[in-house]
Amino acid sequence: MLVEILYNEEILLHYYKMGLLWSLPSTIEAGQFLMFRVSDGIDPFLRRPFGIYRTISIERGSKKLGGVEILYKVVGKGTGLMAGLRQGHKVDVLGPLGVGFSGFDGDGKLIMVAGGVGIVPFYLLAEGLANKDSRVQLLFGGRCKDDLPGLLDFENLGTEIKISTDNGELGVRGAVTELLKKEVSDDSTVYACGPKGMLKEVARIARERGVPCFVSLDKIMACGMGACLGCAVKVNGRKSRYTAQNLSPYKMVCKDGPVFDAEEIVWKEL
Amino acid sequence: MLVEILYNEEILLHYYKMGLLWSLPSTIEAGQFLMFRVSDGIDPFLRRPFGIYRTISIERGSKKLGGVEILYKVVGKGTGLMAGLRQGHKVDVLGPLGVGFSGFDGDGKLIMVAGGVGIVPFYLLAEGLANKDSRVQLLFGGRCKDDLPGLLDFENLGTEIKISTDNGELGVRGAVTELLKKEVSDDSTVYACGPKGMLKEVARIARERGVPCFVSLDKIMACGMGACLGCAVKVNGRKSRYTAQNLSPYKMVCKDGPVFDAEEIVWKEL
Amino acid sequence: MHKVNNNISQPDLTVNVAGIKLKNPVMTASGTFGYGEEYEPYLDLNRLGGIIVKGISMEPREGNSPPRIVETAAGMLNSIGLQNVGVEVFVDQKLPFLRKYDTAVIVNFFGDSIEEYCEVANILGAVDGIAGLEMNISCPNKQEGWLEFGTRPDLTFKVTNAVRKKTDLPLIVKLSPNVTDISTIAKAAEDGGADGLSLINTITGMAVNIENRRPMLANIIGGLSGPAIKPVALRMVWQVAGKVSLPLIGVGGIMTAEDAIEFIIAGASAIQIGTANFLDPSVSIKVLSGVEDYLIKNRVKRIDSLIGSLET
Amino acid sequence: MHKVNNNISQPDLTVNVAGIKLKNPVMTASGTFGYGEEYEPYLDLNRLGGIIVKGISMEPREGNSPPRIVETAAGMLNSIGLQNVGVEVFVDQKLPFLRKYDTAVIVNFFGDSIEEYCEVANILGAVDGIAGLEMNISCPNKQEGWLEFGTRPDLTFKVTNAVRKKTDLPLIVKLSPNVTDISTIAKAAEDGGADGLSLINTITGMAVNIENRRPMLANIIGGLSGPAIKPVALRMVWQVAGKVSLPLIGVGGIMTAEDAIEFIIAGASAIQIGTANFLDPSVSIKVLSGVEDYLIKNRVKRIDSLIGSLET
Ligand SMILES: Cc1cc2nc3c(=O)[nH]c(=O)nc-3n(C[C@H](O)[C@H](O)[C@H](O)COP(=O)(O)OP(=O)(O)OC[C@H]3O[C@@H](n4cnc5c(N)ncnc54)[C@H](O)[C@@H]3O)c2cc1C
Ligand SMILES: Cc1cc2nc3c(=O)[nH]c(=O)nc-3n(C[C@H](O)[C@H](O)[C@H](O)COP(=O)(O)OP(=O)(O)OC[C@H]3O[C@@H](n4cnc5c(N)ncnc54)[C@H](O)[C@@H]3O)c2cc1C
Ligand SMILES: Cc1cc2nc3c(=O)[nH]c(=O)nc-3n(C[C@H](O)[C@H](O)[C@H](O)COP(=O)(O)O)c2cc1C
Ligand SMILES: Cc1cc2nc3c(=O)[nH]c(=O)nc-3n(C[C@H](O)[C@H](O)[C@H](O)COP(=O)(O)O)c2cc1C
Ligand code: FES
Ligand code: FES
Repeated sequence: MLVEILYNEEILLHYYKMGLLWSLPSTIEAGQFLMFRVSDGIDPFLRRPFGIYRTISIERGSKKLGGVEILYKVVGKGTGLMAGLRQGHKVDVLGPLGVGFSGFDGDGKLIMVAGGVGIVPFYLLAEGLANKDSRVQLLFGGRCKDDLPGLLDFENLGTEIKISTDNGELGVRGAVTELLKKEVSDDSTVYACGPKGMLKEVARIARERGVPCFVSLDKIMACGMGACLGCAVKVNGRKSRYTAQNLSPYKMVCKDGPVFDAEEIVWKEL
Repeated sequence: MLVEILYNEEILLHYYKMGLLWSLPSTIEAGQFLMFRVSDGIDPFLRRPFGIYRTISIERGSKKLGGVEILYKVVGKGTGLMAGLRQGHKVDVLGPLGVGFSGFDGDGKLIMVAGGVGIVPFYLLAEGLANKDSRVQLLFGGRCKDDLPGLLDFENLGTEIKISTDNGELGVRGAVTELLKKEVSDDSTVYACGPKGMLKEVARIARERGVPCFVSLDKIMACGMGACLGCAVKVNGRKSRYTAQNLSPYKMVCKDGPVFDAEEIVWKEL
Repeated sequence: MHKVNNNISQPDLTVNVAGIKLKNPVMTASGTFGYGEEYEPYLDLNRLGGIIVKGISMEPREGNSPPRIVETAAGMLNSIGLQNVGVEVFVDQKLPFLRKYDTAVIVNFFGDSIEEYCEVANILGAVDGIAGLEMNISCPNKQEGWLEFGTRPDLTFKVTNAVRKKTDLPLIVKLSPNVTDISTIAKAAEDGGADGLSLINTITGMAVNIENRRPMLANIIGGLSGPAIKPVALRMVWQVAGKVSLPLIGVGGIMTAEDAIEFIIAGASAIQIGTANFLDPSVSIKVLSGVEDYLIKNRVKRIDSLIGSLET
Repeated sequence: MHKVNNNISQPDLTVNVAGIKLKNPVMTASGTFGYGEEYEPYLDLNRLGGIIVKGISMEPREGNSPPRIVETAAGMLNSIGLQNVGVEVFVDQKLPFLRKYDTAVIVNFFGDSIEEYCEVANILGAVDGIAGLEMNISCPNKQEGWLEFGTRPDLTFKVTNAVRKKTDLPLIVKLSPNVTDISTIAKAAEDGGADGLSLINTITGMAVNIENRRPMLANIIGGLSGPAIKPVALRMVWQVAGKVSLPLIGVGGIMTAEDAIEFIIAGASAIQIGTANFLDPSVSIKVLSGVEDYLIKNRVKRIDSLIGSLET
């Protein structure tokens, strides 16, 4: 699907927000993603997955049009090219894809743990819960204060936020998982997105405390729709012999995820 | 060599002029070319050769800087990408490369025969001869009046120009080679650049009339400097056994050319 | 057969490949199009000449440990490890969806012994809604020290010949490109009783993570696919076209109609689109209409007359 | 040997390949760097670990009819057809230029019979300024129905063994990737007396012009090079590293320092840069400094310790 770039701005060093003129169904789940074709040609070759940060709406003439905002970090060739794209340019996107966060039923406290660009799936969620009377808390960790993209957006929503930075520039010094240890209580549900090491530790803490935990995983993807079987992640409790229910020891991050129940993941093989 | 794009403008449908901030030696020959890397990545893969249309000079602050102008036609992926490049962008070029036109010694009449974008090597030449008292004539053929890029530049130089178009929109209707048949005289030297069919016919006419003829050839190139032996063209009068003078039945368009004495080329194998 | 609409005659795109009549030569390649259902939202499956499903074995297979894919220049490496649901689940749960479409369903299958190949072929032969079988012989043979069947003419002959006796379905053998002499293998498949040949499967390759000095794929080695391998696939189609009289199906790096036409001119009766589906899920339909445009522009009335028309 | 400058220790880049001491592992590949002189304006040839010249035969060769090259996805096909000036002109006119540099000159050579290989090696062995020979065995053998030497272990052994007896120069055999089992060929070269192996040469491929339905190359088939083939080259280096004890030189699709390091980790003692020279004539120097940066960043003191360090 070809959609127009509405804006593409650097919000922090290496972090960008891109607006796309693209109306998505309102049923979109926090944690779903799109597959972005970064080049018209074949270099780089594969599409790149990006979470949907939020939906936006713009006016064009008398019309009100729907849009999508993504928030991305420049880490390599593909994101580097994305950063150079300009307003008005058309880009090829597929989505929304995958299964988002859904384990929190409104009871107790929802703790969202984000590491750096792992903040992305949480905006839609925080927005959806902002005017409900659920208890929602964002624990946001970064290397430094410039590694906390979108922070202002959450402040504007009125989300309760606790921050940690590796260098102590903002919030407490240390890992965001240290915050989690303090904040987690027996009625918590934990959602997490961020680097692998962080997710592992979050899952460990949640297991230790016996609270539900859901994580959004990052795997290299080719198709994004469960066809290539490339983005496999090993899951527990599945026999190596498939049954008629078609169980396999692997699930696909693109189709069965990217959000999984932390208990399901075989963490040592991730 | 990374050089800055000064401008990149469509001058006619599919035809562009690009200015590059690049000081070349003043010894540059008409017909020499540069190798342009159209993409920072590898798609398309090879560099593309373009003739040097003219040198320009620009002022930046108090400095006078040298530049080069190329004139190109969008025919495929590489030139399509070039058309999208903007002022200020840096591009990677190599050159000047090859051997240009040099057979005309000032005696008699120089006839330059150009087909479409084949006009490129002739501007430097016409410019260099403009204030001398050599007799110079440009025969310029195109499919239609919009297929005569740079025509105005030559008019400004005061070059004597005769035009032909396939559809008769401008000048005489028909092939530029028909013009040549009329204009060529015993004291002519013929220079030609354009499609293969045109060059063959030009060479045939020149041979028939017994006048010197030099042509600029177009071959797919990889290295542009005589190293890959990819742009070979079969030449006459060379034994298949090399001699100590290192003669080969092939010459390289990039290094021995792109301009060749028409008599040297084995036309039926071109 | 030729429909004529107001002077413009629609070219005849039908091809007959290995006894399977396809409404057009554009198919999707095994392992890159799931079981069809994954792509259903993105294109009208009815327009495809054929769908070749992910390789099926007797028993379900787990596949390899991740990471299983890595991007390369103009391509990718995969070591999926032939993960699949097994023939039983395929027939019960995947085939019914595909039967709804008027598109040839070709089932790609494999085994790690001749017996397993035969068993799967035998089961599939008794099932409705399958137009043909594509036998993947790029598979290690446990009886021969895990050497791939498709790398040796004798093993290729043996497995083809054995499977031939077990099924009346059109049998297409899919060749491995990782061989010195593709024609000899092709000939062995022909002698073994194949009705057609698909070529090529992926080329074996590798990538290294220089940060941790480990292979990018858990399996170390994977299969290279995408535009990177197109020249090799095309060369093999052309080489084999000159040596066997079987219909050929070209696959390897096809991204555009132009690519597809190159294969047809070189000798392929039909083509498959693999990795390109990942970049654009509806690419197969675009390739199809591009092929049609080419035929119209070049006044080719029947695609048949383009097959193997290379002038050398 | 280790120079220490103000706490920052420069890594030791020297490698010993096949008895040739190189000041660094970055060389330029045969056929892509002419005879060195073409690139002299673009880089300091003294900085290169080695220069491998265009393949030389006994007699001069015309090469194939044009067109000889065509662009492909992430690569190119060439069918230069081994055009070269012949050993006599090479020694008289090309070598003197190269002798001026303090860079190992390795002469790539070939023949269409074992006798021709031996003759060329014999002549080159008596000449000053040559650090070693690289024997291209991707060459058709007129005594064996124009089958390529490098596609059969027996022919590989024979030609290596025969040439071995004719020269005391370090002998590197350059393998063809167009084979089922690269290790067996590598072993044959080792048994024949090679001092080292270069891998890989180009992969055979093809392209078709769909406008005139003719091959893009007059020779129909050409050799694929460039980033497209890197995964295949890397895989072969790794496979061979496990099977022979000879030093390996990796070549195929190297464009960057990262690519070069992948090859070294996979088992290459040195690398060659081929097609990348066409995109950037000074790429070899950039690769070299990138390798140096990597070593410094990763605190690797000697590049030797990186060779074959892949953890599997
Ligand atoms: C479900 C999902 C959602 C994501 N959401 C976001 C987001 O909202 N914002 C954001 O900045 N990043 C997000 N990412 C990560 C993002 O996809 C990568 O950073 C991006 O693909 C890197 O591309 P590159 O070409 O710049 O980097 P490269 O130089 O190609 O690689 C850098 C790293 O990116 C990863 N990567 C490369 N290609 C792919 C691919 N095809 N699929 C997955 N990972 C790849 C590799 O692991 C590699 O280590 C998400 C990833 C997944 C799987
Ligand atoms: C010495 C020389 C000077 C030239 N000067 C000019 C000029 O001043 N202005 C101008 O518009 N064009 C010039 N050309 C032609 C120009 O190089 C091609 O039009 C351009 O390379 C096409 O690139 P593309 O990617 O747009 O087209 P593609 O789609 O890649 O190909 C279109 C055609 O361009 C040719 N081509 C593609 N790649 C190369 C290559 N690496 N080397 C040579 N030809 C190639 C092919 O023959 C092909 O048929 C010159 C060519 C040569 C050899
Ligand atoms: C992710 C992936 C999975 C594949 N799985 C199979 C398979 O199960 N059976 C098979 O015969 N080929 C399989 N292939 C090979 C493709 O069908 C095709 O032959 C190959 O990818 C070359 O075509 P392409 O370049 O168009 O992708 C697979 C390829 C990919 C990329
Ligand atoms: C134009 C060209 C000419 C070549 N000539 C030779 C040659 O004469 N001898 C040889 O052994 N290899 C030759 N090669 C192969 C290269 O040396 C190298 O093995 C191959 O191109 C793969 O490396 P690359 O991908 O870095 O180019 C040639 C390659 C190219 C592109
Ligand atoms: S990316 Fe293809 S199955 Fe997930
Ligand atoms: S382009 Fe390489 S020799 Fe001319």
